[in-house]
Amino acid sequence: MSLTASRTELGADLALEMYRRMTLIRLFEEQANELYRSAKMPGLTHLYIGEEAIAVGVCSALRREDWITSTHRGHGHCLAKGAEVGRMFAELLGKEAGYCRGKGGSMHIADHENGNLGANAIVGGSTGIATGAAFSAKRRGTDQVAVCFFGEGALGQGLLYEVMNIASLWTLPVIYVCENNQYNEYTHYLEATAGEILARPRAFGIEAREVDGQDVRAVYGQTAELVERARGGGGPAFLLCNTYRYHGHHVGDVDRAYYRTKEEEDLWRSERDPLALHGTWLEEQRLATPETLKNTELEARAEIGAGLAFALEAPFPDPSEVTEDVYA
Amino acid sequence: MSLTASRTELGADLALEMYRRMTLIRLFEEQANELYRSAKMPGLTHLYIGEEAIAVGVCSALRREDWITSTHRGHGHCLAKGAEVGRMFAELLGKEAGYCRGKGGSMHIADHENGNLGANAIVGGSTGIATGAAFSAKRRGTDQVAVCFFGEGALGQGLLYEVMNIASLWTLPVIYVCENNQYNEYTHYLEATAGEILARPRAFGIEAREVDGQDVRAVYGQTAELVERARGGGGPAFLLCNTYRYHGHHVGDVDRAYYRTKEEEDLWRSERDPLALHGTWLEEQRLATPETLKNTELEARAEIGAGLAFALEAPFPDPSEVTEDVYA
Amino acid sequence: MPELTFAQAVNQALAEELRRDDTVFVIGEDVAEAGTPFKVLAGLVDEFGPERVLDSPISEPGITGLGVGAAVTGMRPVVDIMFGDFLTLVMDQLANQAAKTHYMSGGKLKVPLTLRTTMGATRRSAAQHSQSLHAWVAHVPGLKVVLPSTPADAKGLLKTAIRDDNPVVFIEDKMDYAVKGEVPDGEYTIPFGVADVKREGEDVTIVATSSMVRVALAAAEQLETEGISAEVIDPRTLVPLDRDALIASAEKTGRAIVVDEGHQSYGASAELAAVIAERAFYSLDAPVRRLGAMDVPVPFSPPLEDETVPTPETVAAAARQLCGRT
Amino acid sequence: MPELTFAQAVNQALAEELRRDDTVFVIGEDVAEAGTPFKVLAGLVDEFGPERVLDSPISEPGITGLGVGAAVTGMRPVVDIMFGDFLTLVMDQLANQAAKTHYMSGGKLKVPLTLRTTMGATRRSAAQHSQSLHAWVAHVPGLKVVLPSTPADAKGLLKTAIRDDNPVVFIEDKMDYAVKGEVPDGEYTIPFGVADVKREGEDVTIVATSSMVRVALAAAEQLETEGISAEVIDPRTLVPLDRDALIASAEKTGRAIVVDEGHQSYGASAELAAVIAERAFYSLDAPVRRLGAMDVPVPFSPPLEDETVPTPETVAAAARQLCGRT
Ligand SMILES: Cc1ncc(C[n+]2csc(CCOP(=O)(O)OP(=O)(O)O)c2C)c(N)n1
Ligand SMILES: Cc1ncc(C[n+]2csc(CCOP(=O)(O)OP(=O)(O)O)c2C)c(N)n1
Ligand SMILES: [Mg+2]
Ligand SMILES: [Mg+2]
Repeated sequence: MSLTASRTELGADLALEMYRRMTLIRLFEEQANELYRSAKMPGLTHLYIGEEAIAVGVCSALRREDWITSTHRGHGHCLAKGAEVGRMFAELLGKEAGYCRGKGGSMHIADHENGNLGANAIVGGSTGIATGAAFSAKRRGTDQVAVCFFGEGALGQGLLYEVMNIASLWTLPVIYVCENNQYNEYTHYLEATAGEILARPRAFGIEAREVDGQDVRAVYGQTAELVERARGGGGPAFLLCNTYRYHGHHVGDVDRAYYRTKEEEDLWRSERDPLALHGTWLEEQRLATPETLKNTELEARAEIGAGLAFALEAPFPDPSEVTEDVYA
Repeated sequence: MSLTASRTELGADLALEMYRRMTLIRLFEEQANELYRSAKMPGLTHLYIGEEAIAVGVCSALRREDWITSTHRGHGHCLAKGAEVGRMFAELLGKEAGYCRGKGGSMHIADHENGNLGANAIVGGSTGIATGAAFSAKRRGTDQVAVCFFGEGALGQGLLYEVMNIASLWTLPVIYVCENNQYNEYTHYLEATAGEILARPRAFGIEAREVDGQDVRAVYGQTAELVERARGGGGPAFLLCNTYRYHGHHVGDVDRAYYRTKEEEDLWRSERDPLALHGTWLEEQRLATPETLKNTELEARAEIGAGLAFALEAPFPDPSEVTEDVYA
Repeated sequence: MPELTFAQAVNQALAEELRRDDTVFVIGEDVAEAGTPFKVLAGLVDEFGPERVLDSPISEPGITGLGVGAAVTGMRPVVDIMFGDFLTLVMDQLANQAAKTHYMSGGKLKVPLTLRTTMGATRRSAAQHSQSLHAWVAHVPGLKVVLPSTPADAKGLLKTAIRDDNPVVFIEDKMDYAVKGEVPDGEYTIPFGVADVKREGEDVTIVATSSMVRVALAAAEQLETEGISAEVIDPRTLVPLDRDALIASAEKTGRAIVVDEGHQSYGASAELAAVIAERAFYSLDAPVRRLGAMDVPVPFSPPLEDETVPTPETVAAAARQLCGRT
Repeated sequence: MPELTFAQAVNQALAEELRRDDTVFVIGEDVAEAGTPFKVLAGLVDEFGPERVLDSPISEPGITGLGVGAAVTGMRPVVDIMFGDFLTLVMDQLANQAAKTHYMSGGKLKVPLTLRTTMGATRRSAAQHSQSLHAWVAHVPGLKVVLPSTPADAKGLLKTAIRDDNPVVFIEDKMDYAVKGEVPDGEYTIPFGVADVKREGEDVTIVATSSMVRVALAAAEQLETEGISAEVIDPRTLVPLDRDALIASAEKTGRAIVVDEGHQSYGASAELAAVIAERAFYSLDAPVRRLGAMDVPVPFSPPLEDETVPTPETVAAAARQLCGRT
């Protein structure tokens, strides 16, 4: 592969922007948790805390017009692809001002203008959609790529293999990003996943790589290469990102001792935190001072606060809207 | 792997018996074709001619109580596992005396007493059933194994990957036998199959081997090893058998020039015929004379003739039987 | 008007739409050179090339999912699912993805996908190749469901389906492919949600779908010789459903029979009958009768299989009974 | 009689059957230590071990197929499909394999498989986690379909399901899990195909399924204060269906409403209404009314979602109207 350095090299602006985005996601999710705990949010939600480097690293290597498909744990992907905090909170609360007019909720936020084709509550359910978006890009002669985010649990779904076969056969510009946070809900992935993960896409002739999902620069770098390759007609790729979710499977999953230890959780939080790791690096590289980072956080906090206030005050849709949007 | 020679070595009796079985299948299928052409058979059927060495090689390594699941192209599997010609013809004709009382037809013959859990008209549809039979054998503490026959077209079905993952995780005694006859209906398999076939099962941690599907002894030898391994708790395996169907996808597919050449067909028929290859070997080894083989054929022909006569004369089920057997 | 077979009419509709709109493409198993096992798509790949008429692996869920993704990003895929029995494999992509995307996105995403598949028994194809599963898809809000019964309807409705901005399931009866009928010259489409009176009558309404329209018309001929005037009405689209037309006919005749080839229990015939029984209640002289396929898996054996579907005789008998002529 | 929650009753039935019969096993996602996300199976793995209560990969088609193969070779699998919305993924294994194997084999193979899954909206779970798809499975000959509405019914019917030699789809409403009810002591089963009159009445019959029984009973309470006596009848199994009981009740009252949480169009309510409208025709004083879930994907937003399902108020209003009290 021949890549021009300029394309994948990480500039200072981007490095700082990635820190800002990860911070925004972290704070958004903490607030989502709070909305649940204070019974302000209907239903449940799945927090992305701990996994921020993946969404941000991947989406930073994409253009606005590139497509992504997302999962039940989708807030991070959504924000990383450019969504606004206020309309996202509004959607979580089922408000008319939300991205889906309140009809989708946390598990179905779509943001078409920024290329987000939507979160998906069917494990593996969007793998076909992402592959189809890549097919469409190729057929329409654009140089868009499609990124398909999914948890390692989706490795259990046959659909993934069907579409990887097709993507490989037709050299489609799609990148399958597997977020291996170690758990399928409450079951360790090793209890559910035979053989070797990377060997699976490779068996279909798909370029497959593994990356530290807590290292936003590494994720960005790998993605940038794979995206450039896909744009140039090099075909599909698979990126395995190893990561960890700090919280429960969903906000209500607070007693986790029966499936994982507190020590394991603490280790990831203290040693492998993507924000801390990147923050330290920024300081080491003299790209940021502790104050810059603090200010970034304060700004993000303000953005979250404003977005939340907007969402809390926004009205619910009128009940009559229930029958709208069934058909286009 | 340590195998006692006695288990996998091919004795003279078995070598002759395999010839007899292949001959029986060949003649059965020629007769099935004739039934279609003379408009005596309702519907269509998919002939196994050219692929006989796989069913016979595999099933010769099985015990009566081992399970098989089969496909739309299932007559060969059925006969190789011990079914009677007469009741099979009767089923093809929709007669009461058929294996399924006429309710199944060619694509659904099941022969429970000989361990045949049934042909299946959904491509890949029986992969779960075979895996479940293997699960059941292991859980019930028998040492049965299950063999899942499928065409290479089933590599397109996601279910296969779901169950290979499960079989590998739980070390189930199931053998996935892929009959690669080069075509998914009217499309060459290379147009539908990316990457490398054997890498697929291997990615799930499954032992995978390739064998010349026209060489009945090779198929038998490989299967015997894999069966012994599975019985001993060694887990699942995948056997890729390269083969060719001489006739059309189904009996009505007679103009095939648009998807494959006459030369290709002729080459397989003349150079790679499993009966001819095995017959020659038997003679070379002095296990049979030309007369023995001729007699074997005559006997098989008589068996076919008798079975056919039985089936043609057998009565149709009474229309009132239509509502029987919906529920057990 | 030229006479075309049902298969030719479908082929023509696809050719016209492929010609008219670059974003239309066809994907399925053996759709290109083979033109499907039913030869319905014969010749399309020659005119439009393998980039627009694509042979896929045997991956029904995969190609349906691909279709959803292509549709949502600006294409108009026509996904070919060879046998309706394989709808079983694509219900997730169809019901959870295609049907709900527009609604879940608050109206922002659109899925202009057409899924063509088949239905119908009596081809001696046995239980896994003979089902008529339209009731499943008709039960999913967000999908439109089309069951054409004539070549002319097939052509006009398929063109409408491809141009529709919603996922449309278009179901062709395999037994219809060889049936001929007059097809209007030139460009035309047929709107969804408009039932068609295939024969006018006064004494009894026979609502029939897909190939059961032919069965109903044959029954009506027979009934006419006995002095019973049957009206045969074809909803053409199950979703949207032209309720008013069915009700108006039943109110006029006072008697209604619904004939459909799906299994009778929990089938489309139940919905059509329930609509008429509820809304035409005060005009009905007799209960609404349903005739669906028998509630048994489709058997292979011809004398058994022939028992399972409505026939002109069973429809005529039901009509006689409703009209008090037993 | 002890009071148990619906979830406890299900758990008890499974425990008893696992204890009684070695060939019974439970397989599903997060069914072991987690005891499912609904905690319904809590503790089973402790008593029966991970060999009989198995956590599977997220492979619904795979585990259903495995269940069919295990069933046909002598086991009695209980396959757990977490959300009824994922039935979309297993329809092939269910409809083409499990349902048809006995028939296609001419009665030789048996598939004693129980597939447990869930239904029901108003949990703020949005469109892909709120569906009630029982109409699909009820439309497939060869499957039996159970919709229990009380803890006692859940226990007795689940034990019957596990002992049945056919594939049974057993659907629990998620909103019922915490509901308490009296459950008989000791061993008992409840036969399939026997409807239960949950409340006797004279003026109007309300046929209700699953959690809609509670809605119907609440409506009946309200109606009683207004002098309308409603009979609430629960079919309990959609297949086999106790047609006679529904018809007898409708004949007695002369008026019938069907309440079901599947989408209304082409839903189970259509079948139940059609059966009553046809067979009780001459005793009916008013058309049979149907109340299903609205024909829209289930929206997330609470004020919208609450519009989509039948409530005591909408059921009572329908009853008043049928009884001419508007
Ligand atoms: C097809 C399907 N099966 C089951 C579920 C229930 N479910 C929701 S999330 C989840 C676990 C997903 O694990 P993974 O893919 O690793 O994603 P993570 O939650 O770890 O991000 C399950 C089983 C579902 N939503 N879809
Ligand atoms: C799920 C499914 N899709 C499509 C079909 C139609 N069909 C029947 S056989 C066949 C080709 C199968 O090819 P392969 O698996 O290689 O078996 P072969 O016919 O070559 O023995 C197809 C597409 C089917 N029966 N099931
Ligand atoms: Mg995970
Ligand atoms: Mg093949």
